[in-house]
This record gives sequence, structure tokens and C-alpha cells, in this order.
Amino acid sequence: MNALKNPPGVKTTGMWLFVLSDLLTFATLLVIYTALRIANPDWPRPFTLSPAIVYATIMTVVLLASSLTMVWAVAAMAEDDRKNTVKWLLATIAGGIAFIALHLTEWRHLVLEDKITASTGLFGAVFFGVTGLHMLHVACGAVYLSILTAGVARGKFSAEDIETGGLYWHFVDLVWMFIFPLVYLMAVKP
Amino acid sequence: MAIAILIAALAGATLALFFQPRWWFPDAISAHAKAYDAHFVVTLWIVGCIFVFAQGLLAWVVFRYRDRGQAPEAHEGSGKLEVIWTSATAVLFIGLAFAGQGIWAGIHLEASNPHALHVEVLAKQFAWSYRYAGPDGIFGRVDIRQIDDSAGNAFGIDSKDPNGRDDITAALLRVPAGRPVELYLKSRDVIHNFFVRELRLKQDVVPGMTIPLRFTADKPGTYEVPCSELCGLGHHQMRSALVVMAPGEFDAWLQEAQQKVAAP
Amino acid sequence: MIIFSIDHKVIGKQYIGLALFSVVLGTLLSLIMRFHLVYPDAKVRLFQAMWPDGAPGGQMTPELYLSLMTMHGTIMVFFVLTTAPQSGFGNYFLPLQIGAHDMAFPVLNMLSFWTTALSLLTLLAAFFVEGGAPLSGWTAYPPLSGLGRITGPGEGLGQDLWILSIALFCVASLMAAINFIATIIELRAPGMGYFDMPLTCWGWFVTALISLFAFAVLLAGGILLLLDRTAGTSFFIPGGLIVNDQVQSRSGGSPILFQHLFWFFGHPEVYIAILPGMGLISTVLSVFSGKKVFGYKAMAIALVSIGGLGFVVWGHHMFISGMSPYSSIAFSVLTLAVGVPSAVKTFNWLATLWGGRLRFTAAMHYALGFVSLFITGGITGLVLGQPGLDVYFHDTYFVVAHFHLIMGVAAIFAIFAAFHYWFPLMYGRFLNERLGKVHFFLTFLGVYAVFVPLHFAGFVGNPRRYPDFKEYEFLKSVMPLHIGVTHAAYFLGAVQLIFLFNYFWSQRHGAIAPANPWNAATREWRND
Amino acid sequence: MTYVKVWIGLVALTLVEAGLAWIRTAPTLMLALLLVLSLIKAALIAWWFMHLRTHRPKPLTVLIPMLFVFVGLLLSLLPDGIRAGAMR
Repeated sequence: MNALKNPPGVKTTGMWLFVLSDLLTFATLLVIYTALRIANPDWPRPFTLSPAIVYATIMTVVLLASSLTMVWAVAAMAEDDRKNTVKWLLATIAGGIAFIALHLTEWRHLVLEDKITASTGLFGAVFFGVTGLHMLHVACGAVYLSILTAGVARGKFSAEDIETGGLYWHFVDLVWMFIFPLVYLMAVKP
Repeated sequence: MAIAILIAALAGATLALFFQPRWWFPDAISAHAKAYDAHFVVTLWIVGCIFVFAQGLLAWVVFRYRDRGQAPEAHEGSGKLEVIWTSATAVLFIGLAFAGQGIWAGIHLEASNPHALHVEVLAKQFAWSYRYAGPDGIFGRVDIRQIDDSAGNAFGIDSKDPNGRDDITAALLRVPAGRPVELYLKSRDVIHNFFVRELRLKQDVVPGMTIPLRFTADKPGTYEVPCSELCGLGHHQMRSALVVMAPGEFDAWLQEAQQKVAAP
Repeated sequence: MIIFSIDHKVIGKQYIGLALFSVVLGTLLSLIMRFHLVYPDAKVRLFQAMWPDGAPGGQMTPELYLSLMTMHGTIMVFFVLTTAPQSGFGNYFLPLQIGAHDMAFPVLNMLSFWTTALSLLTLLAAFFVEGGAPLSGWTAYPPLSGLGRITGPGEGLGQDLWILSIALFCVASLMAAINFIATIIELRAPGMGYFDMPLTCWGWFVTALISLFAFAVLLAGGILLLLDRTAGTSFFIPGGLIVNDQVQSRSGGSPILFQHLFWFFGHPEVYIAILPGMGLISTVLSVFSGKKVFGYKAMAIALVSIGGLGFVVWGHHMFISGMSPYSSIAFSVLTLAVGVPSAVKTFNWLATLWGGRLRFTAAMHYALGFVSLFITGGITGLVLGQPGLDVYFHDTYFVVAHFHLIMGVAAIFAIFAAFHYWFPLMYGRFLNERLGKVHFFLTFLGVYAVFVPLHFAGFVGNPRRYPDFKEYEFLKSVMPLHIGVTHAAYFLGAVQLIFLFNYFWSQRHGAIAPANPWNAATREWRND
Repeated sequence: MTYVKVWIGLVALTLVEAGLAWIRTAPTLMLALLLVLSLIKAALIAWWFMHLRTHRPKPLTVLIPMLFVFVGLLLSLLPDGIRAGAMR
């Protein structure tokens, strides 16, 4: 069976391939969004600057912060400092959970107060479709990192495993860098 | 050895089928359709020559180099040959692509004719309706809440719009021979397809879009219109017809239809 | 743990088994369809027993026919043509050919197979739910597929399961693609450059790259379509629809956008099916003519350019869709351009044979049959690639004949060649050569007898996806043609039993194969 | 502490983006600016956080441009978005 070990770098290569492919999935959603928006000049722009955009900006900063802690976790693991790795991984997971919590609060607000759902029109469809898929990725990432954390604490996993997990986490962050301006900022009330 | 003969025989049989007259295009009834046929024949000759050449060469190589105990020659490639056949096929294929654009331009890139007869075509699961603007030459407004197939108002012509009162709806597409016709294709539910074999025209009818289609039919007759985009379980029964009439006959029909609309 | 094995050889065989099951099922569906086409009024007890709702009294309903057609297409394209040549033989032989100990991610490999199996089960489940299997074809164009059960039978839960199955298949294929690419990039034997790999590996490599990007787009399309169906969104559904006399509340979407997404995947999918075969055929032709592949580098480059150009030609499936007519011109030129590397491959195959000493083994027969079918099926692309001409042929039997020959039958001939060529490595025995040749001759004959006449139904303008041809005057003339094709199809279906018998019989009773029986030069035959 | 610097840059760019909305930049100009800023942010994340800088670039030198090509290709369906709007 798998008696021989893979040379270093295989896992990160695999993750990069996944990232590229998943980026294309997100890009497709955003291209469809663009095409629909072009086809519908009366596209709704429901977001107010405050609180909606302020809120979304905070969410963005939280997600960015979790990327920073992730970088530190990878760096710590590279020096075989498992204690700090666990610490920073936990911080990253906390950031991810905070992001999801903020996001769900925002969804709740949209559904209950602004009466926007996925079926009320194309804006809702795009908004909940794109952010929903992204949130799913964040949630999967939180689970993934939890598994890594538990493993690292028990002495399992190599620096490359953490590096690979980091790639995934940063990719989720990277996607948000497009969702925030295109879905939120381009839908601010004129 | 046997395979060489089989390849040659099957290629020959395929070729022979092209000389039977039974299964072929129907008569062309417009200038565009005739141009289509002419370009198709050119394409067919090119394709046919490639077919005969390639299959023939394959059969011959297989026959010629069958195992007779000879030593295989040792050539692994030739840059010169690669360049020659790559550029030759590139010129041929891409040239063909450009040569074919005239036919395409004849369908979609020609300007609308101001004297054209305008007809709206409405597809739904699983029937076609046609609407003529009537003497005022203006299509009445449409209101989807007034759609009522049983009352003969498949289009949902708004009863409040005076322009719509003289609109004529029909189950067959009747057009005068020799006059340009401009269709506006619309669908009420799913994607359908408007196909007239004799015009060599085929266009999807997409819900949410109004797609224009222009033609001038020359030869009177009745031509079947099969739906050619899968639209559900009645797809194969969604039949209509294009009736090309002599101009006098068409005018008489139109007049009669107008009188019917005017006197409810 | 033979079931959840992470050994690439076992997984490869599992994929091949799955593809064999699927191809038998898909073929049976097509034979039932062919029967109904020419005897639409016949009452068959068996049909009633199998589909009490779909064939009341034994007479098949149009919706049953259309659902069989949808399932036939889906099963054949996804579970046969995508799995067998790439995931099946690729998994088994790629690591051997590049000198790797296994695929880069064995567990991912196992997960990928089981996701594929789950996807197949999900698809088959559609047969058994209320309303039956979907009837919107393997292309599933909305709004027909996007509005739910209101558009017709099979469009309820059946269509949901179909989309779910495709989404699962996308995920599985992405996993497999990541695995293939990572293996080729990272695990080649020391000293083996990209241009030292056998052409089979190039075929798998380019196919995996295509999969990585094509399935990502299809996945997005599938998600959006599923949202349209279940969450009430309207990505692909325009406003003002009245379906089944009910006014629909959705608005703003565009059905054409789905077609773009679908064919952005759908056209490269054709190459996913055929590129591994092209790689293999190059090897087989070279081995059995006792020569090296003519123009190895040109062949590798041609594979890459077919893969690349394959992504810029999807619009030729949409010439009549209402797409911008200017886009059509661009897509047309690019489409005919993709014919160039295909022609280059054909010339190189002929040049490989030229001056050789041809040993007519069964595998060689299939390889030569592949080349012949590739030519026959390929050149009609020169007709269909021109939008002006495609207007007449689109959605007629001409198209059916074209794609069955090139992506269906040619790819399957490559699979037959692969079986005969690699069987000694997989089972230590030969597939029976004599049976193989008999099977080849009968199949080759049958394939031409089935698919060449269908072109002529296309000349008459015979639309595809019709359950019967009773409604139209002009289709009466093609009935003799269809009757002939149906009988040829039965002949063709029957002779496949020879192969199945050979496959199972030879595993136990075939002649014992020595090491490297074909005298091949590639690594998998080496005993190390 | 390069990572912290990069992070501050990312936050700053985010604030600039939000600021563009605040001062109500014209939509087309704003879209163009946002796309440029987002690409810069994405590049920063990939280059520093995802270690693209030090990753053996062998496969990625081909695959990342490929991704851009495919996104560009997808954009060719925008004319049909326009057309769908115009033919309504």
C-alpha cells in the first residue's frame, strides 16, 4: 500500500490545485452576478452605509485578522513550536466562528427587517447564494482547522499539514476580498 | 489485412450512401436556402475528399505494412512534415470557417426590411400561435393576466389597447410568397425551437427574449414546422406549419381574417 | 479492506467495474429507446413490469422515453466516458508509467471513487421516485429543468436528484483531477521530465487539467440551478412566464446564461472523454508497428492545444440559442481551429504506422478502428462548426451521429484497446485474442451500420429527442432508415456479449501472459 | 513583522474601498477601482500569506495565469447578459 512517503510539497501543491478550481467556481458565480446585473438595469441597491457597510467592514477585518493568526500558526509550526501553533490555530478558529456569527446576525437582519430572502428577487438570490457558499467554506475551514488543532496538540501532523490548512484558510479570505466590494459595496443605496 | 479491407469497404459504403437521392434535404424555397445548399455542397466536397484521403491512406498503410517479416523503419518524426500538415490543415479549416460566414450573416446580420410583413410567433408547451398586427400595422399591448387560451387569446392582447383590437391571431403561419417576412419569436414557458427545413432556418425561442428572424419564401406550399428544442413530454407533437401563399391569396385570407376580428 | 481500499490499482479496477456496470445499463436503455422509436405502438409486457406508470398496458409513454434518453446520456457521458479512460485506467497505470509508488493522495483517491459511486446511486434513484426520472436531457436546460414539477413529469424530485448527482460527480471529478495533476507534477520518477512521459500520461494530464477547471464551472451552474429549483431564486428564469396556465412570480434571470455555463463544461467534457483514448491509441499503434510514436513532441503539444482550444469553442453548441450572432462567428473560427491539432494527431498516427511492421493483435485492431472512427466522426465537425450550416443540423440526428461516433464509440474503442493491451498486467492473463478480433470485426461493422445512416436522417431534418415520428409527414420517409438502424443496434448490442464473456472468462481461464508480452517500452511493463 | 505590515495594508485597502462607497463614487468608476483594489488585496494574500513568494512556482506559473484566462473566457458571456436585457 502506501509504504513510501510522498516528497515534501505534494500536499501544498494539491491544496493549490483545489484553491484554483474553487476560485473558478466562485468566479463563475460572480460572473453570473455581473451578467444578471447588466441584464437588469433596475438592480436593487439596499445597503445603507451605516450600519450595513460598517458591519460588513468589521466582518472583513475579523476575517483578515484570522488570516494573520493563521500565518502565525504556520510560522510557529515551521519552528516546531506546537504550543504556540495550537494557540494561534484556536485564535484563527475563533475568528472564523466570529465571522460566521456576525454574518448570521446580518442575514437575520436582512430577512426579518429588510424582508430580503433568496426568493424575493435577484439581489437576494445572488447575495444569499454567494455569501452562503462562502460561509459554507468558512464553516468547513473551521472544522478542518479544529481537526488540525486537535492533532497538533497530540503531536500529530507536520509543518506541511498546517501550511496546507493555512492555504485553505487564506483562500477563503481571498475570496471574501472580492465578495465584499462586489456584493456589498456595489449595492450601497445611491 | 482483413481490417484494411473492412476499413476500405465501410468507407466506400458510407460514400455510396451519398449518391442515393432518397434521404436528402427538402427543396429550398428561398434565396438564402439556395445559398445554403450551394455552400453545403462546397463543404461536402472538401469533407468528402478528406474522408476518402484519410480512410484510404489508413487502409493502404495497414495493407502495405502488414507483418511480412520486414524490419520496421526507424523514423521518429520530422519537423518539416509537422509544419507542412499543420499549416495546410490550418489554412484549409480556418479558410472554410471564414467562407461559411456568409451564410450566417444572411440569417442574423442583415438589416431589417422596411416593407417586411411582421408576425409575432408565440410558443408554449406544446403549441404555436401567430399574431399579425392588422390594418394599423401596430401590435397591441400585451398583458399576461389576460392570457386565455380557451378564449383564443394566447398572446394576452390587452382588451383596453385600441391598437390590439384589429390584431389577428392564427394557428398557422401564413405568409405571401416573395415578400420579406420578419418574425418575432417569443416563448411563454420553456425554450422551444422554430425550424423550417425548406428555409434552412432554425432558431431557439427563448422565454424572456424576443428574437427576430427574417426570411423571404419564394415558393407557395405548406411546410411543416417541428419543434426542435426539447420542451417536455409533448415535444414531438408540437407541430405547426408555414403556409406560403401566392400574394393574391394571402391578401384574400388576411382580409377575411380581419373581417372576422372586426365583427365579433 | 478491499472495499475502501486506498491502493490505486484496486481503485482503478473499482472505477472500471463501475463503468462496466454503467455501460451495460446505458446500452440497455438505448436499445429500449431504439425499439420504441420504430414500434411506438407496440405493447411490451416487460416494459409494463419495469415501469408500471411509464408504460401502462406495456405501451411506453413519451415521458418515459424522454427520461430513458436523459438517463442514457447522463450515464454514458459521466459514468462511462469520464470514469473508465481517466479514473479507471489512469488510476491503475499512471503511477506505474511514471514510476510513482501510488497516486499522490491515496485517501482522496478512495473518497473520489466512493463519491462517484454515491453520485451514480443518486442518479439511479431518480428512476424510483414519484414522477420518475427527469426528461430534460443530459443538458438540462432551464426553464424546463428549473421550475419544478410544473413543467412536466420527472421535473420534481427526479430532476433534483439528477442535479445532486451531477454536483456530487463534479466534486468527485475535482478530487480526482487534483490527485492526477499533483501526481504527475510531483511524483515522476527521478530524471523523468514532462517530455519523457508516455503519451498516455500526457492524455491523463491534460484531461485532469481540463477537469479541474471545467467541473468547477459546472459545479457553480449546478448549484445555481438547484437554488432556482429549491430556494425560489431566479438565476436562469426570466419574468412573465406562464407555465401550465399558472403565472410564475420569478423574474430577471436568463436561460442562456445556464447554457453558457453548461457548455463551458460540456465541450471540454468531450475532450475529457477522448484525450486519454488518444494517448493510449498512440502507444498501442507504436508498440504494434514496432516503431516509436511519430512526432512525439508534436503529439504532446497537440494534446495540450486540443485541451486549451477545447475551452474556447463551447459556443458552437449555442449557435441557434439566441446567443449574440457575433459571438457565433468567433466561436466558429475557433471551432474549426480545434480541428487542426486533431488532424495533426491523425497524420502522426498514420506516420507511426508508415514503414512499420504491423502486428494485428486484438488491441491493434481496436486502435486502427479508433483512427477510422475518429476520422469519420471528426470530419462532420467541419460542417457543424460553421454556424450557417449548423442552423439546419442542430438538434437533428446528424448531430447525434457526429457525437456518438467521435466521443462515444471512438472513446469506447480506445477502452476496448486498453482492455486488450493491459489485461495481462491487470490479471496476469491474456484476453482471448480470437474472441477479441471477432468482437472487433462485428462491432466495427455494427457501429458503421448504426451511426452512418443517422447522418442521413439528419439531412432530412429529423429532429432528435422525439419519442416517435408519427406526427410529421416528412418523417415518414426516414422510418425505413430508423428501422434499419434499430436492427443494427440490436446486432451491435448482442455482439457486446462476446466482449463481456471474454472479459470475465479470461480473468480465470485466459492464456497465462509472460512479462511484457507485447514488447512495450513503457515503464509499467518493467519488473521493478 | 512583515506579516503585520501586510495585514495593516489589507485593512487599510479595505477601508479605502469602504470609503469609496462613503463618498458615493460613480458606479462605473467605483467598480473599476474596486476591482483593482481587490486584485491587489488578493495578490497580497496569495503572495505573502499563502507563501506564493517562496512556493516552488513550477506548476503555479502555468496554472494561475490559466485561472485568469478562464475567468476572462467566462466574461465572454456578458454580451448575452446585455442582449437578454435588450431583447426583453
